Amino acid sequence: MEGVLNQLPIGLSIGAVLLLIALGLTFTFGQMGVINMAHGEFIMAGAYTAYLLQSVGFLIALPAAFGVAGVMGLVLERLLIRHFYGRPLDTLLLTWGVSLVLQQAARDLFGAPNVQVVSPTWLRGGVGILPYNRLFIMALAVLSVVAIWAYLHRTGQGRRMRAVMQNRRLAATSGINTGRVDQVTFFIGSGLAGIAGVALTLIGPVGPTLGTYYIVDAFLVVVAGGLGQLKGAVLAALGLGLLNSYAEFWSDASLAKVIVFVAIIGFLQLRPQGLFVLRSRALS
Amino acid sequence: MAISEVTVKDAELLAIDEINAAGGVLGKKIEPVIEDGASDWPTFAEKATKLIAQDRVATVFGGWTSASRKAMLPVFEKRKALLWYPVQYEGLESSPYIFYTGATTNQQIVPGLDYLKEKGKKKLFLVGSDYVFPRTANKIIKAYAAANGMQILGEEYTPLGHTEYSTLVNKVIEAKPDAVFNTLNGDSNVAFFKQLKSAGVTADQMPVMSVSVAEEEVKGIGVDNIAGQLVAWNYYQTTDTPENQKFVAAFKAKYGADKVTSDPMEAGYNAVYLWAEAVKKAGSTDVEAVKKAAAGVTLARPEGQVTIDGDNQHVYKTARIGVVQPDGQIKEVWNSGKPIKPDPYLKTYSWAGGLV
Amino acid sequence: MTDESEDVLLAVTGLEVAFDGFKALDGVDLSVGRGELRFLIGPNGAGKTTLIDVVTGLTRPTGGSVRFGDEELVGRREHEIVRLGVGRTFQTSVVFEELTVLENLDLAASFRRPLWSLLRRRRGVSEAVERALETTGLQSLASSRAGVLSHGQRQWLEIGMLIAQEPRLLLLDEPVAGMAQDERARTGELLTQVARDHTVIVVEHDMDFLRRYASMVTVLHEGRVLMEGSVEQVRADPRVQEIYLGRAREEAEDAVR
Amino acid sequence: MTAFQDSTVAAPAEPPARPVPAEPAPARWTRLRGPAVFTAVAVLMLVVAPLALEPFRLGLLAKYLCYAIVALGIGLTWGQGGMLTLGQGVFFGLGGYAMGMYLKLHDAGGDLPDFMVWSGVDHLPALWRPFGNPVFALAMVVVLPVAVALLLGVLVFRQRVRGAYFAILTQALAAALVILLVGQQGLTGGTNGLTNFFDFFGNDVAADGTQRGLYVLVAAVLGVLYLGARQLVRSRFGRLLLAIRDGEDRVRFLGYDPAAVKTVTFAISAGMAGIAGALFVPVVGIISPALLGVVPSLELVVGVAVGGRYALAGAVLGAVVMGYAKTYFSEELPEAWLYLQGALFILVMTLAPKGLTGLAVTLWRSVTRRRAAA
Repeated sequence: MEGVLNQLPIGLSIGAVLLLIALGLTFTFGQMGVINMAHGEFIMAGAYTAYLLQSVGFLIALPAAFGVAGVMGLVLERLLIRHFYGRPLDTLLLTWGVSLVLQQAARDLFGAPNVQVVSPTWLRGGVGILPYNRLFIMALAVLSVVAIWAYLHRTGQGRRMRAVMQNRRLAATSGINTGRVDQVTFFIGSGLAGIAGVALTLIGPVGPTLGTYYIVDAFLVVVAGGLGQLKGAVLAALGLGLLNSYAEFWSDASLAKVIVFVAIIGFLQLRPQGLFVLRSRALS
Repeated sequence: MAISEVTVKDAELLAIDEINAAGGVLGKKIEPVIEDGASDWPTFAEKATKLIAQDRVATVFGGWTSASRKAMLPVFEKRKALLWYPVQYEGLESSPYIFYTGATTNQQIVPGLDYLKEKGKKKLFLVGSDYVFPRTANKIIKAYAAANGMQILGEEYTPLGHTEYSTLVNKVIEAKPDAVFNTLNGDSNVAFFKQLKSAGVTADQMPVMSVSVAEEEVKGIGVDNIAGQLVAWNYYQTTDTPENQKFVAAFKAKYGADKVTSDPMEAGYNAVYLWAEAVKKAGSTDVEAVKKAAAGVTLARPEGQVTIDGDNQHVYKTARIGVVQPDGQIKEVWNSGKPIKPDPYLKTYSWAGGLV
Repeated sequence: MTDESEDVLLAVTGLEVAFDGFKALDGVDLSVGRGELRFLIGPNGAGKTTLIDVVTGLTRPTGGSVRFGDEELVGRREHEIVRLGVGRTFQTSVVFEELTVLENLDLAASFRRPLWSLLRRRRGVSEAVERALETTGLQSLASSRAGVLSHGQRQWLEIGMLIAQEPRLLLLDEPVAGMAQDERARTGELLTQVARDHTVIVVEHDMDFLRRYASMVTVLHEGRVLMEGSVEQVRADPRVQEIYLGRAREEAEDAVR
Repeated sequence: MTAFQDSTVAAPAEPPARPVPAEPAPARWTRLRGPAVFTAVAVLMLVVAPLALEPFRLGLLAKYLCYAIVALGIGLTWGQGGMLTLGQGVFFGLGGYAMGMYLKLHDAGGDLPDFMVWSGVDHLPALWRPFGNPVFALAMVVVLPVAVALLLGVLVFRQRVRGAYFAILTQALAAALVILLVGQQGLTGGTNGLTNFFDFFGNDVAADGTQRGLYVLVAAVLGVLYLGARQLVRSRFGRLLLAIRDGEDRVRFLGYDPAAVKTVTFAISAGMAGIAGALFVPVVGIISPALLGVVPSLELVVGVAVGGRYALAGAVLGAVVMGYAKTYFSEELPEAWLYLQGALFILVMTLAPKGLTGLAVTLWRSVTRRRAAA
């Protein structure tokens, strides 16, 4: 019985991980329609940043990883992706190529084996079934969501971002520099992947293939949540986290993955555009 | 090449260098041709075919997962060529064209269980990646447990590459076993040990016996996450033999002082020597002649004395249980005293009767 | 087709559409007789396009009904409505640029064929397609890709595709927006020609165009029908002048710009 | 919207049966070019290659041609229909397993297949029983993938799930199927898959003669399917598919249900992938989950992109080129392979979004134009 109850916080903490890895995608995918398969490798870059900075301090790694992954995203956007707007499926293949290159680069830079990232001592221990590091990840997820919300709704730059998200053409004609907004969006979206990477060092392996373990799940969260929808992403991540937690508890890890997939297909029958949709009258 | 396959290749190349430096075999130098199976089974089969049909090599050393071996097996059997497979595996196989230089189950799993039984661990929880080796290993473990008054409290599999272990750790904690028998593979071990450790489970209360975690993996898992846990192999970098001192020194000299040696590497290193010895004995690299000559070949190797069993082409090996140390090395705490005769079908174990 | 103006082809009653609380249509009643040429005008946001969207199944109404002959259209999918005989064009013309003019028309004419019969290669040109080519005057461009057409030619191709569909009711959404003067005249002729044997509803801003080609006009304002009547009646109505005509001129100028 | 052209191989504009003044008959050379090139390629593949290549290389080529059959289907769904499917491995796998199950049962000759023995299965599962019948198994090679594609297509396309959503769902499907296959070891052979086949309809699978015969079979099947696909593309259905790719919503207002057209196309491509999977099994000697997961499915799509997605011949060419490149580079420069593969996609997607065939057409044009100008 205790096990069943324990699955609730576990589900929420799985949801928090899903949310962190998917949050950035809701912007790059949701706002810009870019299917960034290299998002997983930005997570990896964040994790390696934590590895390199572990002597300096874990908390320092968070902003640093945000910066590193964000700049990588910015470079990717400037160099390649901006030539691909309006061709979302092409961005998928393009960024897959980028992700292969980044994986091999990590292998050459840090070696093929996983590297050791020692969790900070203040994250040892826990409350009930949830270790402090899980609570930390949940707090980080909440903080990221609040920060993003505040940014979108309380700053001029964020308002411009929302405007572009809702109607790019109209935003452009009202004098918003959409190219610039795209850069900022990509920087933030990729930076969030970096933060997720730091968090993942607490619970998983840190190696060149790190990103590949999370990328499909991240996209499923975005699909279920609806494009560019903060609240959609939050609810979808928590829902999938709980579903995963209980499905695995009552069956096994393999079956849980299949159940989650079937659930998403079923869910899309009810809501083909995900939980929340931006209404639009345009004939796409 | 995936992580560990590379280091096995390095160890095999070291053996080839050493043999060539000592004059080669039959007066000829060994010339290696390297192909990458890219952790992809059909590619293993393709590359094996290329080595045999196009490069016309004398023998092939390699293979990593069971699946890679199963994919290559028909290639070697149909083309009547030789494969030396250096990894511990799930047994239940004895191909006439494969020599198995890693442990079969009675040289690794069974001694691991003997050790747990000796330590009074009666209730076990089985955790493994979802593929052939863990499933077969766990079948054997269950049969062993049934015959030895041990109890299996749970058996869980996770997909390869799985990294979310909080639910599984919750199940383990709730079941309260005396020990966990771990057949997880690769990166999953990192996530499992990190999450087990942060859930507050220590090696003292609930030790984990792993059969796929060697020196190379310890660092990636994080020494503090796995220190004190048990592993079962036939060789550690710390194994105290003169041959091993030489091997470790030579390996570090060639590839760098920070490199570690591990069981699969040593088994690969041995394979080259065993083949060379058989070729010398046969006076030819002809496959059938080598096979015939290989039976009974005995060498002192880093892990101790090894002998090829002519019947099943496996190798007599000494089982060794170790504990992971805070410096990342593994300290032996128990060994079988003498090399164990390989028994891939567990025919000599009465409790294993219903298995095959 | 004979002109039977008493015979109602399209009957819209109490139609309501809300987008996130905003009422785009607020109880619209409208009936269009068989063979009629009806113009729909109104300032931006009056609900003209929304009305067409509801009739053609693109938008689901929150209330009301749309009867087409004996059939209820609300709740049907777009292609089903087309199969009942309702065709439409869009404000921004959408033709298939990768296909030739002929192929565009041929696709429009073939939707009644069962799917499997489409797997055969097209042999020759059907009568409906030939007629559409002729009506729109696009014969010389038949084997050109639609992507190379001018803006006006595209609109004509769209109208041609509509004709090739052989619908009972045509809905045209701003067919002359963005057109040059001579193209407008050509479109007007095309329109009168089409209206001769079809029932047509045209949404249009352009007053000049309206004056020249319209007979019956319905004015929409803030999601309701403000009035109906001839062009003269509408122009003379003070409410229309107040809410619409003043602004329409600016908008028309905008559109030309 | 940028314009594209069929490749040099894939067909000039169709000649109308009844001459319409507006549609001039193409020049004789243009009309004959397609068939001429096709015949030349067919002779090269069916006659020259089996004589010129040693058995090992011919076997590899047969493998690439299996991928080319899948690519043909991707060319239809993605190139012509705009549906990016990242899960073709699923259908490839279903076809492959159907064939593998038959071969396994046939080899076992009434006993249990080898992997069931070591997986602890003591009697043949009901699911396997009908696959002992070759007719049933061969039918399943096509029926299973088509059925799954129809089901998914109806569920997904009717709800107008498309574009990126569709791509991600098919990718997740591939991931889910792999997990399912791996988890049911007693039924599927787990990660190992099905391997170690001996007899292929009375022939020794490993014999050079059988392999040569299999190569010819694969090449012939590819040729037939190519012609079929080309016919499809040129039919009204093909035009409709193209129209859906460029304006699905608009097509609805032409009175067609795009969901039906897309589902049928998806099912056709699934059937092709199933056939490819079935041929792959005797050619390569294995079918395993590793062959149908996310990465191999993506690699196939990338091959199509490299060859040129808008032309069927481009898709086929791309699959062969990528297969060859993978073998070549993994033999010659294994360390650089991931860099090269990654760089290749980036370059192709950036500089030649229409792929090699698109590039060839552009070059051809500029050459002929220059000649005309001179």
